[in-house]
Amino acid sequence: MEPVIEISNLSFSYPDGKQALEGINLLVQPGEKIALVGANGAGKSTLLYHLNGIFTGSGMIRVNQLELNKNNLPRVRAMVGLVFQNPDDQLFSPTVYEDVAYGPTYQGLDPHTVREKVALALKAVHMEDYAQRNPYHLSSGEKKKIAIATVLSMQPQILAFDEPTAGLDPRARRELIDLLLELQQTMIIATHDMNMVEQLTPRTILLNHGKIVADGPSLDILRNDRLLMTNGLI
Amino acid sequence: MEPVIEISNLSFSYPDGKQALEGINLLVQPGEKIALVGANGAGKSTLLYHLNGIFTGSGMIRVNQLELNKNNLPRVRAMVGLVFQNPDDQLFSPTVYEDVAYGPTYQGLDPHTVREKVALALKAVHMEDYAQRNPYHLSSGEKKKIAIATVLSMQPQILAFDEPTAGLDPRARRELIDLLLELQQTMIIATHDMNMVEQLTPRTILLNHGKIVADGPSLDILRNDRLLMTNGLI
Amino acid sequence: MLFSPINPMHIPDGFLSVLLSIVLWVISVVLIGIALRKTGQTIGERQVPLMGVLAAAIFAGQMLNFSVTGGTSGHLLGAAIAAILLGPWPAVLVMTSVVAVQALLFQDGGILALGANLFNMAIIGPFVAYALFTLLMKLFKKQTWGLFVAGFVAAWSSIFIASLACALQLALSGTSPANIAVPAMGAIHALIGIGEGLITIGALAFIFAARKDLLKADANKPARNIGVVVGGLLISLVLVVLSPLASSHPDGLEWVAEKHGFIEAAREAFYNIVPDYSMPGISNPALATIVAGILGAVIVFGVAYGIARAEKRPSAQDDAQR
Amino acid sequence: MRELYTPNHSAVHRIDARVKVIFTLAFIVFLNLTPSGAWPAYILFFTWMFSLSLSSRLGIAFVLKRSLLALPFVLAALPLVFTGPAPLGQIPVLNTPSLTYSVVGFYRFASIAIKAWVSVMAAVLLAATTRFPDLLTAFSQLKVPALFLTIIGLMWRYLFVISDEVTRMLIARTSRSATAPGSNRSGGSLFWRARVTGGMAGSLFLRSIERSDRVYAAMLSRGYTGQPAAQKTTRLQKKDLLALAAGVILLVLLWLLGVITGG
Ligand SMILES: Nc1ncnc2c1ncn2[C@@H]1O[C@H](COP(=O)(O)OP(=O)(O)OP(=O)(O)O)[C@@H](O)[C@H]1O
Ligand SMILES: Nc1ncnc2c1ncn2[C@@H]1O[C@H](COP(=O)(O)OP(=O)(O)OP(=O)(O)O)[C@@H](O)[C@H]1O
Ligand SMILES: [Mg+2]
Ligand SMILES: [Mg+2]
Repeated sequence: MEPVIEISNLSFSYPDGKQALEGINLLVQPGEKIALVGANGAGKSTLLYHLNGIFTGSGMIRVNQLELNKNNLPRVRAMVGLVFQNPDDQLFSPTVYEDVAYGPTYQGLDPHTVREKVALALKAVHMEDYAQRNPYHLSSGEKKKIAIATVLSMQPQILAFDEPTAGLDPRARRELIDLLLELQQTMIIATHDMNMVEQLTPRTILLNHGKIVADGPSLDILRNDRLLMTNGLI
Repeated sequence: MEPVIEISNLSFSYPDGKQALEGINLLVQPGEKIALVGANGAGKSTLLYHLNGIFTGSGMIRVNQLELNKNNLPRVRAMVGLVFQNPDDQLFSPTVYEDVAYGPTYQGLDPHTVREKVALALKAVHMEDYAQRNPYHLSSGEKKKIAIATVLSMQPQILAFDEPTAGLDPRARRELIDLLLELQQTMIIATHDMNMVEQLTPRTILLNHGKIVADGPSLDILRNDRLLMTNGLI
Repeated sequence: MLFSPINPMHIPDGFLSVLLSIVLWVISVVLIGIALRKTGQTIGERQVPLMGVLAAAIFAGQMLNFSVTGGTSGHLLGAAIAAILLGPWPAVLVMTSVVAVQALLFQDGGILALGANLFNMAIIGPFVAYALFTLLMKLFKKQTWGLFVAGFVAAWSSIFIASLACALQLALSGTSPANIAVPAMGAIHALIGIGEGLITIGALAFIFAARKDLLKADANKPARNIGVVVGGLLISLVLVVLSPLASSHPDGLEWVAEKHGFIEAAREAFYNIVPDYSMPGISNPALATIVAGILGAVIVFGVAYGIARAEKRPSAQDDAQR
Repeated sequence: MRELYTPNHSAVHRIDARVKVIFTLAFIVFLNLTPSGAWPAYILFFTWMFSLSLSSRLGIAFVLKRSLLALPFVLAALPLVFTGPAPLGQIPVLNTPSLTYSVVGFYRFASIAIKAWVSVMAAVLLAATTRFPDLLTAFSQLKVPALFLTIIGLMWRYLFVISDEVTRMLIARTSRSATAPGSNRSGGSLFWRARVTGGMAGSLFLRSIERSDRVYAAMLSRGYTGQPAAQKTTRLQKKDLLALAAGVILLVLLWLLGVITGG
């Protein structure tokens, strides 16, 4: 099978000169669930942002054989759905419905199809009753689910999550993991939650100072104390 | 020994009518380390805010035999140091030094004493070298430590933490727990981090909808699956 | 406290004559329209979330206060800091959003009076602040303390000048005699302005320590906004001159206006629209005169702005100096 | 900080937002055009707004209380009572000289206060019965530029998030504002307090600026191009138009009544 994501030799520096990614190489097969771990500041979020072209470093990124460049951007964005760490950054519409409908509406779909997609997405996260609520007045777990729905409604083939469990209470966390286990899409999850990694993602990528220092089965990496130690994780 | 904190029959409703605490009774002995757990919205933060009189509900609170009322407020605040979940809410000065010096300066101490207290507080969190740094540019673990220093510089007998480990990477979390284990003060910690509870706080208080539903040895409560289940924790 | 403690400059409905309200609505809409166009052209869509979020921050930042004495406290209104951080035109949009939402959702200021409130707080505020800040920064060149002096002056003036405009509008509408409104509003806001100035210094100090680049970014292109600088200075000048005149010598103004044949036309035009004309404290002609004065100021400003736009190519040297 | 909108299923809530916006504006304009001292007209204006408030089921106490917001500003008009023209009245104060006041001035003052009060009632009713998103849609259909509405929409969305942040900052500051044991002095200098508050404002702005970067990224990743997405425009229904026209005609009549009876 062809890889859904292909990254070769990706490097990126922020405008202030801070080098955040250095020589990243990565192949992702369809349907894989991958964890992205590393200490604070390792470059996890920066890497996720590259997957749908919010940042563009040097090197090459291909999503579904489509090389990421200016022309392809809108199409690539439709394939990669990014869920931010803080749902408040992602929910910017006055109602839950409008937020979930934002992506499909921008895709230029007709109102009827938009409505259908929103309904499906809300159903996937068990939040059908929240359509007319104000995203602000929800609890943090609920917000997280809506943020996921905003991305699901675009039916991307690839889901990218930035620390999805941070700040949830144990049950909300449990429910979220169950939801992610159910979903069939390819998934890349940046996280500090090692228990989730064990349960959810068979493969782990370990970042340190913008470089990939390990890439393999999660259980192997999580049991390699020396590796974790030298990379600021224990 | 006399209890350092004595709460009897405390109830509190937010201005919009939402009842957040109901009939809370609590005795805390000097030097105890206590976890405050419960689902999102259970009332943990609200209870912490009562300890140094930011909110005042009905019922009685005594800190070091001093009943909490308008007249005693400034003195009680000097005894109870509150550390917020998000250190960004707490760090608002251009340098770490000034931030740690806020409490002592507000108390009207002379500059020499202020300097001493700041030095001691920074030493306690192993951040002596950071005095002239801008708190805005620190990593989240570092910020957390500075936030604790801002409270330690007031030399409170009681420390109250709101979700101290949320959002830290595993090592930063580890270091923070070690620091808290070192400190001798009485501690009340609101958290969702059950592993930390096991390691750090011998006693746990479980809240649900503003009421205390369990109060006892942490290990007993954490192993009581039915209790955790009915209170939205698993 | 004499006025609403949150923001004593938000005029509710009922206090301004309908004519004046409409005139100020028109002026505000035109200027905001210019701001929309300029912002759309020059800064790009990245600025849209920035302006929205910053508007929310300024609104919420008005909750920040510090105790002065006995229950009174200083607040931040934010026009100056917005103008310093974003430049004048985006600041106009940000402050417009703030003032409009305050009126629409929180009834802080009227709906018919919104034109006036926008003019005072969303246009005069940023313009005056930006003009003075730019000038003083030029003056102090690279001194760090210059940043803080300029910030203080800009913040204080944005409050003070806007309050003069507010007082004159009340006087023009016959709601409050000029000889009481102007000194009262002026004095109160001279004090409030100090609080604004001090907080602005604190905010600048923090931003200077953390993200110097944000303060540099805008200073690079002041020349493009020379119209705003001229306009802001003119507004300040006109209001500072007009206010004492209006409060002590309404007759003097009348004389000026009569000389220019303004008064008869104005009198006829206003007679039928201004609901009640019998204004205690100010005789009829004086009203018309002051309206004429304001209109004059606006026209002067318009001309100045037009000129500034016409010759908007600044010397490259000017740019390099910053 | 809480929004005013109160969900209810009253007739007033259901009216098209555009109709409500236009009507509210017209109501306030005509009310303010009414000359001073036109008491009968004022009573009718008030009654009208009062009954609308009743039928909105917001609770009349809520509307009345909320509408007193404009009250403090009334002080600005108070001098009219004493500086107005003759005829002058006298209020005996303890002993002579008694307080003189102008009757005309007093009427004007009372008129301003009433207009302000009823206008705020109208504004409260609009805000409390219309969801803010609907209000925004109405404005966009009334041709307010989309760029501007996007900014306001984002602002409204983040207002509550950020005001919570501010609240927490204030709480954090309060909790560290203590008095040393055995001391009575506290508070630091005025200048220092202002500076600390400024630091809070600065950090608030920085956090907001950086947040806006993330919001922008989120918008981009869902297809934002800088152009507003196509808006659905529904035409006003006939009965809405009729109701609006009838309302405005009534307002004109009321205003004429005011012109006849007023000073
Ligand atoms: N806007 C920016 N400008 C400059 N440097 C940045 C910016 N954003 C992030 N960085 C830097 O780039 C590096 C990688 O940041 P990134 O946010 O990708 O880390 P992360 O792995 O997601 O960390 P965390 O676990 O804290 O979320 C860090 O050193 C950070 O300081
Ligand atoms: N300012 C407020 N106004 C009204 N209700 C509030 C306010 N703050 C909190 N509440 C409500 O009070 C209840 C208790 O809130 P609190 O913040 O104490 O919960 P918590 O246990 O700290 O939750 P979390 O784990 O999410 O931090 C919740 O139902 C919440 O919605
Ligand atoms: Mg990250
Ligand atoms: Mg909490």
